[in-house]
Parts: sequence; C-alpha cells; structure tokens
Amino acid sequence: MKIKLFKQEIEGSSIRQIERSSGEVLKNCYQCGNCSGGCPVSYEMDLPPSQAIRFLQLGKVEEVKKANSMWLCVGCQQCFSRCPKSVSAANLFEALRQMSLRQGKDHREIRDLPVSFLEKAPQQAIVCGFRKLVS
Amino acid sequence: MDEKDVSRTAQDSKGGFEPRIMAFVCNWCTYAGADLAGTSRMEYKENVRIVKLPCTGRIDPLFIIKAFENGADGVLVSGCHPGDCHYTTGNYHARRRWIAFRSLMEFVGIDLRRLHFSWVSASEALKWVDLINNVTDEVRKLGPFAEYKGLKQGW
Amino acid sequence: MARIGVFICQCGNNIESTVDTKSVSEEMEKVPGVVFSCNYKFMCSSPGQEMLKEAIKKHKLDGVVVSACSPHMHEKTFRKACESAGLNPYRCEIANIREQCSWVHHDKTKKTGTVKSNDLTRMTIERLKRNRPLKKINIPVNKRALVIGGGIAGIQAALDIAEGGREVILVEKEPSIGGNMARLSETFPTMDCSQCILTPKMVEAELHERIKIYTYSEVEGLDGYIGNFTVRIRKKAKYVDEELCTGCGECIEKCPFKASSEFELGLNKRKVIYTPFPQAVPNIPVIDAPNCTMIQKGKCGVCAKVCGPKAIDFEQTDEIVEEKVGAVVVATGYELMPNERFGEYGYGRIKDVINGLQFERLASSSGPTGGEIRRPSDGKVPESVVFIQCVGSRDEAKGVSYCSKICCMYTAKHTMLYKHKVHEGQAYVFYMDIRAGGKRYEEFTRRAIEDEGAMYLRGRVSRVYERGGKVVVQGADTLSASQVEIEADMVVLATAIVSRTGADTLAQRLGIGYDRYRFYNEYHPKLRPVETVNAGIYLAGACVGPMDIPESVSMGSAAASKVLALFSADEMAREPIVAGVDKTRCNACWDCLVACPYSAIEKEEVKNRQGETVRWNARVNEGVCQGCGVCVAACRSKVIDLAGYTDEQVYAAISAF
Amino acid sequence: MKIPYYPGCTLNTVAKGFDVSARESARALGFEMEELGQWNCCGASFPLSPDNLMGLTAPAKVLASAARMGDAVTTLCSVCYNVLKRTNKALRDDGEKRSVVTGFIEEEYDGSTEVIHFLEVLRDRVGFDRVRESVKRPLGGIRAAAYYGCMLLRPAGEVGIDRHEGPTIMEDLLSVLGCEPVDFPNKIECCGAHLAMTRTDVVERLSGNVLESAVDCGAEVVVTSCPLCQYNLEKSQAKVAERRAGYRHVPVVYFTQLLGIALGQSDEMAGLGENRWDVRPLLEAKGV
Repeated sequence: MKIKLFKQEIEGSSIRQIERSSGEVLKNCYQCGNCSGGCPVSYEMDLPPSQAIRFLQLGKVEEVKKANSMWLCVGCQQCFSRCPKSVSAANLFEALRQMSLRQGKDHREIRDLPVSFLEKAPQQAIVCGFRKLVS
Repeated sequence: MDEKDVSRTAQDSKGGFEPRIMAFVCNWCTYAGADLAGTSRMEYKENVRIVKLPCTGRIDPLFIIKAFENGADGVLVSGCHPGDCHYTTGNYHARRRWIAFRSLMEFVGIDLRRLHFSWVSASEALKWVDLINNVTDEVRKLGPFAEYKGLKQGW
Repeated sequence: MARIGVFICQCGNNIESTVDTKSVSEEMEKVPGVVFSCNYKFMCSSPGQEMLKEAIKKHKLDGVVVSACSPHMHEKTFRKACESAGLNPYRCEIANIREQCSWVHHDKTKKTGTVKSNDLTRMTIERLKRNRPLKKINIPVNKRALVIGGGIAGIQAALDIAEGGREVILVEKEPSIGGNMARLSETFPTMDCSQCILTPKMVEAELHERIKIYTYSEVEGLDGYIGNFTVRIRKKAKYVDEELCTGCGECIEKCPFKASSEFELGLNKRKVIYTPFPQAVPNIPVIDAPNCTMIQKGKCGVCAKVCGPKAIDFEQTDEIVEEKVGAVVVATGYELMPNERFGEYGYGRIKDVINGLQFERLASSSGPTGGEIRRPSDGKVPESVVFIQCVGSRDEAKGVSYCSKICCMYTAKHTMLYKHKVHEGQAYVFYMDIRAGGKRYEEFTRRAIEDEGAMYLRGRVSRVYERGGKVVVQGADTLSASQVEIEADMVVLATAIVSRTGADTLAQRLGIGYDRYRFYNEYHPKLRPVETVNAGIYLAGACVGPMDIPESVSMGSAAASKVLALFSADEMAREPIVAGVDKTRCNACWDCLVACPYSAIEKEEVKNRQGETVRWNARVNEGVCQGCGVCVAACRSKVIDLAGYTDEQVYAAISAF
Repeated sequence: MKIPYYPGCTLNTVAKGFDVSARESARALGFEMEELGQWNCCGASFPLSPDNLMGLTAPAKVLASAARMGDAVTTLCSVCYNVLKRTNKALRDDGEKRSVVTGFIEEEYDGSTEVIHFLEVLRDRVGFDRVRESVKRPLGGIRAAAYYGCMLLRPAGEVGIDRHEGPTIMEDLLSVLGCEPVDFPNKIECCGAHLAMTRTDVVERLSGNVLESAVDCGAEVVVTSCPLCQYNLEKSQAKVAERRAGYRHVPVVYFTQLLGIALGQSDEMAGLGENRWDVRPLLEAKGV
C-alpha cells in the first residue's frame, strides 16, 4: 500500500469532526499498540484500533471508514482503560459510526434480524444494537 | 538637577501622539528575552524604556505610580514565567502583590488599561516584540495620561 | 557634585548605524554632574578600556556610565577596568543601547535610536549618582564536605573530594554503601561485572583517611549557608557496637530467625541480624529491630551469646550527631515504581512476574539462585521470558510522562544474560521505541537482536495472566498489525525509575527545588547542571532524573570539582548585591522573613546592658541572601533595601524617564 | 430502609429471576427496593460521542424520576448501572449539557442523585457481614466464577465499583454465601455484547473464551450481573462444546439468584427454572 499525504486531509474537516464528536485528540496517541493488544475484537478487525488511529492521524478517514473495525467495536473501553495516553479508540469508533449513521447509512437492516433473536434476546441487546448500528 | 521638561510628551514625525512606556523587568528572564530580540535583529516600537531589577518580586507598587507621575503613559511589568523564577518564588510574590494592589491602583486613579503584566522568558524574543507592539498600540489609543503627570507638577 | 564620565560605544557600526553616538555624547555633557563625555568605536577593546581608565584618572571621575551593549555582555569588563583605575567597580553602570536600542530600531535616519539612547543613558546617569560603593562580601569556608547517599554517584563524589585533599562525611541510610549498583549483575554495554568494579571503590572509600562513613544514618536537618553548614545526622540504632565488632559473622550464622531481604527485593531471606550482602561496607551487621524477638519480647539473644568481642548492645538507641561542613553533595539515587500499580500485569499476584532489579538479582552470581535463571514460583529454568519495556514510563495515565532512559539498554542486557545462561531459551521484548543513544549503545541492542536472538516486538502489552502454569502475555505487534499472545515462563517488567520515597522531605530540609516527580532541580539544566538554587549544595546521580552509571559517575566527579573549587580558597567572595536592614527602624513584623525564598532573614534580639531583651529586629544573613529583593518590596516600613538596586536608585532612574 | 430501584427493560422480561430474587433478598436483609414510579429504557448504551446529547435524554428522565424518590437509585443490570452513572456524571459536571438535556425532557435535574449498583448496596449499605449472618443455606463450597465483564468496571474514573484490573467485590459476596470463588483470567473481558445482533461468531468466540477460562480454573458455575452477558454466555456454550471434547455445560446465573438461594428463597422465587442450564442439580450435589 502506498498513500499520499496532504495537509488538507491531515487537518481536514472530517478529522476535526471526528475529534469533536469523539472528544479525543488524535495527536495524543503515540502508537504504542496497547489498545490493539487488549481489544477483544482486534483479531477480527481489518484495522486494529491503533492502526485505525494511525490512519486518522494521517488524515485518511476513508481508509478507516471502509474497514469493518468501527462496526466490531463493542465499546468495552478496555483500550481506554489501559491507554497510557488516555485515548479511547472506542470513542473514536463511535464518532465514525455516528458520521455514517447520521448520514442515514445503516450497518444492519432490521428486517434481516432473525425472529428467534428478537424473541429471545434480552431487550438491552436489541436497544443497544440499534443504537450502535442503525440510524 | 534632574529637573526636566515634563511636557516632553513624545510625538511622532507627523506630530501625532506617541505614548511613553516604562517597563520594569527582571534581570534573568525578560531582560534577557529583550536582549535576544536585539541579537536576533527583530524590530519593535521604540516607545519602551526598560528599568532592570533583579526580580519582579523586587517591584514596589510605588514604582509604578512614580513612573506614571514621571511621564509614563503606560507601564509594563514582566518577569519569569511562574515556576521559572531565578529566585524560585519571586515572581509569585509579584503576582500576589499585583492581585492585592490592583484595586488600589484603580482607586488612586490609574486606568488599569495602562498597566500591563506579562511573563517573558529569556528565549521568548518574539513574545517580547509582540508585547511591546501591542502595549504601545493599546496605550496609544488611550491617549496621553495627563492627569497623573500633572500631579508631579502640582506638588 | 558628582563627577561622572560617560562613554558612548559605536560598536563598530552595530550601534553607530542607527544611533548618532556623537550627538548622544554631546547631549550627555549637558546633564548636571557629568564632567566628561565621549564616543568611541569599540569601548570593550583594549584601547577603549585604556581610554576609560585614563579618563577616570585625568578627570578624577567618581562614576562611569558606559552606553554600549547589554550589561550581560561587558558589565564585568568595564567594572574591572574601573577597579584597576582605582574606582569602586559598583560606581560603574552600563546603559544598554545595542540589544535594546540600535538593533531593534532600524531607523536609518538615526533619530529614533539617538532619542532612545539619550533617554537610556540619562536614566543610567541618574541611577549612578545614587550608587554607593560596594565591597565584595567575603565568607569563610569550612573545607569539609557532606555527601548524602552512598551509591556510585555519592561514592565517586566522596572519593574525588577526598583525593582533592578535603575531608568528607558520607551518609548512607542502608547498612552498607553501594546503592542500587551493588544489586546489578553485569553492566551494559561492556558486560563487566557490577560488583567487580564497584566493590573496590566501596573499599577505597571505607579505607580513605579523609572519608568518614555513617551508614544506617539519615540527614535530619541542615542549617547555615554556603561554606558554613551544620548538618544533623540521625544514626539509627544498629544494636551492634561498631568499634568492637570485628565483622566475623558468627552472630549472623547463629541467628535463628529470618526475614525478607530488602537487598534481594524479596526474592530471598536474610537473618534478622544481617549485612545486606557479603561484600558490605562496612562489614558490620545490624539488627532488624521489628523482627528481632530479643528486642521485641526479650527472648533469644543468641547473637549476643556467640559474639566474641561482646559487640551486641540491645540497649542501643538512635543517636543524633552534628557535623560542620562547607558544601553538600546530594546523591540519593532512585527507586523503581511500586509494582502494585500494574494490576493488568498481575504484579504481586503472579509470582513469575518480576521487575528489572529482581532479574538482576536472579542473574547475579551472588544472588538468591547463585546466578542461575530460575523463576520464583517453582524454581524452574524458564524456557521463554517476556521482557516488557516502558512499564509505567511514558505512561501519563500512571502519572509518569518521562522516559526512564536506561530500560532499553538494561533490557537488551537482560536478554543477553538470559541467553548466556539458558542457551535454548527464547527472549521476547515488547518495546515502543529503542532508545540507545550512547557510546556503543546502539551496537549493543543490535547485538541482542542479531547475535543473541532476542525477538523484539514493537508494541505494548495489554495484560498478563496465568494459565496452566504459564504466564500468558497478550499484546500487540504493531509492525505486523497483529495481536500477539505468548505463553511464557516468566515476565520481566522494566518498571519506571522514580525518585526516592521521601525525596521531597529531604529537599525541603536542604532548601533545594524539585519537580513534579520529586526529582531535584538543577540550577540551570544546561549550564549549571550540578548546582542547586541553594548555593553550596550540589547534585549527583539519579536523584536528578533517570541516568545510567557513566552519567552518575560523571556527575559525582563534576559535583566534587565544584566542591573542590569552592574549597580552594579560605574565603569566598560574593557579589555584594544583598539586602540590608535599617535595624533602628525595623518593627519586627517579620513580613520579610516570610517572603524570603532563601530563609536568609533571621530574627535578631537586641539586649540592653542588663542583658534583657528590649526588642527584636530582622537581620539579613549575607551568606544566604541571593539578592532578589522580594523582602524589600514586602517590607511595610521600608527599612530593608537592596544594595545595587536601592529604592533611591530605582526612583532616580524613573525620575529621569 | 427503602432504596429507589430502577429495574430496566430486560429485568421485566427475560431476566425476571434476576429482578425477583433481588427484591426478595432485599426484604430478607431488611430493606426494600422501591421501584421507580415511572421509568423508561435507559438506552442500553452510554453515548460515547460527547456531542450526542440525545442519548442522554432517556437516562436523564430515569434519574429525574429517581430524584423524586430519594437521594440514590440502585440497579441490578450492569448496563443500566453504567449508563445511569455516566449520564449522571455528565449532567453533574457539565452545566451546558445539563441545561440542554433537562430542557429537552422538561424536567429539572442537577445530577445529585447517587447511582449505586446492588452489589455496592450489599457491600456498603448492608455490609457483607450482615449478609453472612442472614445466610440460611450456605452454598456448600460451590466453585463459582464471578464474571464482571466491562460495564461494572470501565471506565474506572466514572463507574468502577471496584479495582478495574482486579475486582473482588463479587467474589467477596460469593464467599459470604458459602461458595468457593474461582479467580479466572477472563473475568473482566468482554462477552461480545450487542454483536449478538450481527456477529454471533464473535460473540461465541469471546463468550466461549470466558467460559473456557472459567471452567479451566475449576468453575462449576459462572456468576454474572448482566442479562446480556448471561444471554451471550448461555448461547455460546454449544459452540464451546463443539470445539472442545468432553466439555460440560456450566450454569450461568445471576449473583442475586445465588444470594436468594442462600437466604432461603424457593427455587421459583430465585428464578432458577429460567436459566438454560439448571443450577439445581449442582446445588443438590453440594447438599444445599
């Protein structure tokens, strides 16, 4: 992979929006990798948390948006809990999800959910899932 | 012997008002910062005259009143940043004293917009330049501080 | 009437290009009290100085103003010139018309610069008229030094000062000198045995006729000022008479009780009467009183029974001794961050998670395993060891933002020691950055990777837990963007270097500054790195911040050279810019005393002829006063003034504005 | 003693046993959990973007309702606890947020109500010693693994009911009840949470790891305080059994169920029949 860097992207409006929406400061991350090491779903992510943050630091929002990472993050805050710089990858993923959801781009169609799930799963799973994955 | 013309309010080439600023600075940070502005050949407004003291903690509020009395239109006090004082805590004393005397200054008729406080370190030449330019501009807007200069003559 | 001479320097073209120095000179002649005025190309040159001296003599000048560059440049030059012409140097003042005038006002018509130079010079002349002649202050110097801390930095400082011919008192709070270095197995990057290079120095210090060592002792207080300190030292009760004890070790052998060894960091036990390690200096045991049944319950006393010279003394108590010294070197060293802070790494819960110093003990041939790498839980030789760097360091969430500096190097060393002792073993190192800036350091870390097969993983470890007798390490390798899990036998944490517990208390006792991490502050981090704000107190070693052995040794020697320089004369000359009290008018409100950052102001009793106290007043200790003038502004009755910056002088300058 | 109690959506439906066993236990311990007069769903997730104020309105309504009943509110569900506690802090610390949110829900609330988990009530208000005294049927040394998950512990500065890397509050309770607590590495790892909706494979892996880790450490029962954890753990057992020969299913119960049994409740009251894997044979085997 080769990427070209642009100042306009690094300081771009998308980056500012992500920082505002997540309350995180991307520059604070020094890429130690603790989040990726501890994240329970890191193994399944196209971009583990620290790498996703790295792309955001470089201004490459699209790279992160097209990865599955933000839809896999469950918000368990293990990343934040052990981050030496107190950065929450979970908050950043939530901001990215919100960006998508606020544009009406859902990750999950409700009609596709199996009936058995809707019947048996605890309500909180459904409410929470809708909040995170559906606009 | 040191009687001098108090009416010597400076004028620029066009005859407009040019304020006279007296700066009380500490020897270690701000004085050195002002020196650095010189060594770096920066340029700033010529209105300031520096009185060097070992530390801002040495500054007696009376110095400030005296400066106004002797023709200053504005006064600047500047020392080391909090925590950087050469004498460890002198600038904290200065700050505390300033908080205590602020209202007194106002009470004795000093327009607080003429009085400026700042921290300039030995490496902050640029900050010094900006500071002098800004203070000069601000005091220029206020016009000459005639009320206080009159006091001395009245005595 | 004053007889003042004014000298305007052109500084080649530096001043002349924007200041009409001739016009300034002419203008100054008109100022009352000025009897001579001139301008010259280079005042600081030899001919310039000669001119100044001649003018002083010819015109009988009683004061000199040189309008030239910043006083920070040549004030000393001109004052010296004045002095050699018979004028008191403090009757010479500099007006800064270069850095603060000609160089910052680029008006080529010279109008701006000339007007300002006139003002600045006139203000200086008026100030000078009020300058009183001042004399340098001479302070007698007591030529003995106190060194606090008997680690390598302190030992080096003590030896250098003693070799320089001065007496040294070395205070160490543990029962033996040696410090943390005594715990190390081998040292990077040379891999020479730490004890082999350290113990000769310890013995040298012990045997040196000019070094007096107080072990098991702590500094309780320090009074006085540069050249004249009085230090109070608490000699904790050893319960062993140092004069009688021969160091035979019979008592240690026969003592029936054991306690956890501080020196071995809990990896081993020691007797209740003990020396921390076999090569201890002095080789005199101490009794660990809280664990001694004789002292606690009056039962046992075996050590006393077997002691030939009858050196055991259960009645001994702490003793306070006072020593007079002229200088102090602080070399109190470092500790490792308490490991309980690393819950995610299982420290304290998982036995096979240890810190770097504990690994040093495991690798040391005098350590609890005789130098074999065996894990603490079951004594098994670990087939794989994970080393985690930056544990606590660079971790703002754990309160430490700095880099501990030596961990990259000692971890590389650990991997080598491990490989040398366990040939089939595999070492893994989690790192964030490898910081190997030092002579032969980079080559050393590369050797660990290339020749000794340590697997370096760039990333941090999220957690460590036990599973089936293994220590599982879960982390990330950011270079491959993978989660990594390693089933290891042992984990070594390179925990952060932190200041000693109680470092702040000692700093307060000594009157020196410390930062938010309680590391001691240098007077100036670059130009005066071994001095403190408190004149006569110097710093050496890791009490200033994380540093390695060569740096600590250099700093110990540097501090020693400062001490020896101070001790080179019987008296020390100080700038006379100090405060003084008009005692007749002082009303003893003590505002000055509270304000003074140096505790230079003392209460002075005034007695009548009958010896009764009639009143009190403040007195400035000129040895301690640094001349900041905070007291002057604080004094309500205006009875303190600062020589060189008197109210009179400042008002004169203001009035000439 | 009465303490305002917010059950939350799930405890009224699939986790009925959790709710009933807790209320009955409270009664046995001499206090009453007084259900909020009016309540709604908390949203089941605390909005992680600080600019999402909408997500705060639902829990704010719950808190405002609780404030009318007392100075504290307790919950059983870890998620409710997490959402309410963090919302409360946001409203208390940020005046601007508070005025927007309270303006929207048209209720006054200043963040002064304390949000405490039922475990904290037992530890801090009742006291584990008192619980110990009230135990009628000690649980016969059942080896129980306390599973905390995320929501009770993280972020530590905002919710943590105990040390976030090494919590013991649930173990402390379990030993009071006569269990033998089993420490296991995965007790603070995530179960997969709402990914149950989209990625059952992930949930099965994460929850499976929790189960295996507990069983490997000798657990006979896994104890939780969250209906979603309970659901995910129960649902993932099949997968674990598939990939691991000889795996024996472990019951996954709410801590209040064990509490209830120990305090002498009937099996029905404790809702033991609701669990997919029955804990009763184990209790019998231990002579409870």
